[in-house]
Amino acid sequence: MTPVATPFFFYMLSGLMVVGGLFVITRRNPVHSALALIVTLLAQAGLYLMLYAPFVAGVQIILYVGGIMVLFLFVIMLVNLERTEKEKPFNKQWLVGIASAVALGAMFVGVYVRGRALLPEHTVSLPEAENTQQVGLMLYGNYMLAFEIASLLLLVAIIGAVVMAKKRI
Amino acid sequence: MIPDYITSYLDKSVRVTPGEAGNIFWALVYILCVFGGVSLVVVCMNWLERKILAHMQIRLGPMRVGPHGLLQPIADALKLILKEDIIPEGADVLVFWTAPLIILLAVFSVYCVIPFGPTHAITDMNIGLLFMLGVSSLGVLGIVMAGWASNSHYPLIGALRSSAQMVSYEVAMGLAVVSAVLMTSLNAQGTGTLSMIGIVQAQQAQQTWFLFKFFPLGLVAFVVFAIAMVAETNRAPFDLPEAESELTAGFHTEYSGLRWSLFMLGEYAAMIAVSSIAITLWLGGWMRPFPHLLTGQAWDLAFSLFPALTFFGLAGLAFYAVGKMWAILYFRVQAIGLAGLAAVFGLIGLILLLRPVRTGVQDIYWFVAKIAVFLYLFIWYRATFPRYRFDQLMKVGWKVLLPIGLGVLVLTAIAGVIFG
Amino acid sequence: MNDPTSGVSHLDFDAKESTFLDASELIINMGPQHPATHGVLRVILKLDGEKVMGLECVIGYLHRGVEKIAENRTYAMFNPYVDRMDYVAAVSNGLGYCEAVEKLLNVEASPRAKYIRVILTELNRIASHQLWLGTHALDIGAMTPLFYTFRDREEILKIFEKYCGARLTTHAFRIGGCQYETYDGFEQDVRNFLDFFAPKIDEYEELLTTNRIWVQRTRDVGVISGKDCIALGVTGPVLRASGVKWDLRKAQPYAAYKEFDFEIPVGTKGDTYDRYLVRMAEMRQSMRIIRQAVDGLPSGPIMAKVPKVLKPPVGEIYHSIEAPKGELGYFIVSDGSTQPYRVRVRPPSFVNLQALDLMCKDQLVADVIAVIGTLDIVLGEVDR
Amino acid sequence: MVPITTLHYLVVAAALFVLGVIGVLTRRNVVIVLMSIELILNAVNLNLVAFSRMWGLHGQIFAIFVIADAAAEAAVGLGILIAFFRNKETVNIDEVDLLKW
Repeated sequence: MTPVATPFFFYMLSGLMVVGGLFVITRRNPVHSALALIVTLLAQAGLYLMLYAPFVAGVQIILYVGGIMVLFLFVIMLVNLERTEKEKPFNKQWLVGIASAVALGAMFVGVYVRGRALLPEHTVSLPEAENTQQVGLMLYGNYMLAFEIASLLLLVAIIGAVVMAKKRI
Repeated sequence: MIPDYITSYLDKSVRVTPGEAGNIFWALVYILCVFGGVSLVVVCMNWLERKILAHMQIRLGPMRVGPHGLLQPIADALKLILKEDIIPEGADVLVFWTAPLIILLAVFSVYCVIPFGPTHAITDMNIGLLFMLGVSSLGVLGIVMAGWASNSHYPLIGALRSSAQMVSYEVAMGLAVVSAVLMTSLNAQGTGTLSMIGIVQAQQAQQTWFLFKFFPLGLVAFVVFAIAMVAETNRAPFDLPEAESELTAGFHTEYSGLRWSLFMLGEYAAMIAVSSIAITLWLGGWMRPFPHLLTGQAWDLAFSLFPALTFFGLAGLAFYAVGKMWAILYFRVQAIGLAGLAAVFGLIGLILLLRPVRTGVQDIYWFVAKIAVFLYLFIWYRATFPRYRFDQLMKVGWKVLLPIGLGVLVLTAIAGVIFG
Repeated sequence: MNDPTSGVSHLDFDAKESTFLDASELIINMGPQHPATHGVLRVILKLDGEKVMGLECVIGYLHRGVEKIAENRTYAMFNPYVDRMDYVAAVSNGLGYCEAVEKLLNVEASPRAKYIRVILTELNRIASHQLWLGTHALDIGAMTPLFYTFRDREEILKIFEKYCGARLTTHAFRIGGCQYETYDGFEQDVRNFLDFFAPKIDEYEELLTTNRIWVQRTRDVGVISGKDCIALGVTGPVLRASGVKWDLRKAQPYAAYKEFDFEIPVGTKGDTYDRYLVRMAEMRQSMRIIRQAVDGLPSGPIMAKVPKVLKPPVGEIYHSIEAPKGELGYFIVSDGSTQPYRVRVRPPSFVNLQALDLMCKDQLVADVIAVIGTLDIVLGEVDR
Repeated sequence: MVPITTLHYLVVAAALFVLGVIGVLTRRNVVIVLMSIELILNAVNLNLVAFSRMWGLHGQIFAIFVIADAAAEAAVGLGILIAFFRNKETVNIDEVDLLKW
């Protein structure tokens, strides 16, 4: 099925994303930041659906929202500190930071404006009904090695997280 | 008169779900039907659970409001709506308010892809199963938010327990699900599917429920899922997050009134949702029992009479109760009400005897009947089992279900290669 | 734990910023209004995550000054008050008090009275254990046994009601004998109950004894050794489950217990499951005693010769009986007047509650519930 | 209305990226810094998926790998955070100035 009312949904979802991102970096309370990030991630899953990437959207919801963000919330509650809310949320070099980040953004925009020709309106047909199958075939075909490396990376991450977070092993 | 897009979907040649057909009107109708139906079932479930539990425990349960307490859920709902909505001091109001909504949203989104019949789903997605698992995992967020925002120890511990529990059992659940998805790929093309309708159709094509596929592999996977789904919905014997005797009420201790009832609605709706996943994956979805064993006109007719018979049975039960109640003067008015209910049941039964209706509701009837069995099991567990301790629960999840799930997955793959 | 009497380390309530992670533990207040504390017990838990580092019981929410009241009442007038201490086993309380005063007065109840006392006390033991089983199982999450036990407890309460008009606070005995002669058909009622109840115990056991979750929840939970029990003064089924064969009915026989044949069930490991088994076995033994007592119920008067005005000689007496929860002792000092100079009650619940900290240490929060349940405390008795 | 092209997605991704960078550079709370990193990763993901609309599925595969990577990063980062918090009782990134504790 083709996405309906594409511009409307695009602007709505990207607006949600950007506002959510803004909230993430401006809220004092980390729980609020995390919730804003969840909104951002869900909106992004919507954008993936519009880009004919339903599998990535599903993974985004399961892994990011259901897994990583729950982990974040969990940790925020574990280190539940009222003190941090009273402190200054931004550090001393905030002005420099914002300036350099904005400069980076300006560079992006410059590149996009200048290099518009490099982005032809070229689309390939991505049949949505077979998206999952094709992704699966590619993961276990072309990207087999990368897949295995990723699994190894996750294993290392599990062990590392356990080692660091546990008081006594 | 009637716009074309309304009638076009009714065209018999179109045999897809409204979502696939891109028909927003009918999708809305289906959404309303599913939402209303699930809410109604939750209300009935409330009464049934109290009644069944009571009779298992040699007591009567609600008897006062309406005949046999039939109006009790309505009275309860009214009470909950009228109750004061208390927000604890120091609570994070915004998070506190949105938490129950998130749980509800997560649970009801799952119903988007539940196939009550080959065309009776709001929509059918290519990633249906993934969507279901993903969206139902969002429920954890609501629980964590509720526990955190209450600004109290007991809800916080309840929320931490429940999020740890749900995250761990999701793993076992996912593995069990994957082994069922593997079974869908045993066809000529060798490609499986994640679409909920596709999964049932695969069972239809392979002429078996996945429960019996590669016996006992399908059964074991189903049992793993069935245990994990009880834990996932925080029901006894895995109801630690809301362990009454330890944490008073877990994450919703501080909630009251309408918001509390939203949590309850979410919990019961989640029970129905996970039951539907289990039914779709292993119990043949909307298929009637023995669809390939007992074939032929006579059997078709016999099975198609079941919906009507069910309602006749309910009507008979109600009439029997009326007969007993009529003898007591005090219950006369209630007996009349019950007789009215019985008459309505009988009428529905009669309508279900009509041929077009009879064939039309077949799929939905069998799906709902299977759900009812699961819901009964949920109540039965609650009456029978003590509660697990937290470390034991984690042990069951990680050290028992997870290895079994992994083993079943590997064995299914091997069996698929050898026999498929 | 070499020194069980060391007690709880001081709880620091001013701990800064208590979170789950840092060195200072999380302190949780459980009760006095909590569904699993069996009344108004308040437990302050010091937790490390879910693990219990230590706990402190705060009692006194149900204090009614029973012992002080005794000093302003005559011996007979105080008798009904003792029923209100362990209200689940009121008959046992009455028995202990009456026997203590009888000892002080140097009278002995008539044989028939003694037999009636044994029957009622043992019935009460069964009722008390039933209530314990129901609430304990409910605490652990099995809700159904509660309703079964309450159904069967009703039969016992009916016998009490027929005998003395009260169901809970019976005031069944008088100093020197019994309040009432048994009603017609009392023996038959008791026999009927025994026949009715024998299969019911099997029913309870069927639900729980081999239930895997029940076993997992109770095995190795709240373990206490016999040595610790003795050091802490813990008595009753808790002590016996730890392997110490100590039952006052055998050790210091009172009433008519010398004449009956019964066994003392003991456990081996001293965990919650053993205590469950011991109490279940005790119910069966109680039935055995009741049957013997009913069969051999002698005839005769129900009251011994007791003066109208009780004026015990100057002196003091300690008498203890085996109540359902443990050793229930009465220490009475008489100054020769009609009122006791001092009455001190040694309630089993109060003493057993001391063991809570020891039994819960290094267990999980959920085990605290199980241990409180298995100690079988009644707050009326703890606070008096 | 202008039809939505790849460039639109790129601009949104760039905005998200910039927000993430600002968060990393200016916030003091380690948890929020980690979340900002997630924002950056998501901006990259959006780019990848948007390009996959143009050139085929490879972008989506890369996005999946990035998500797996993000999971690993979050787990390790939060593990470090917890170890740090246990020792110094703060989650302030300015105070992470010891190479040993």
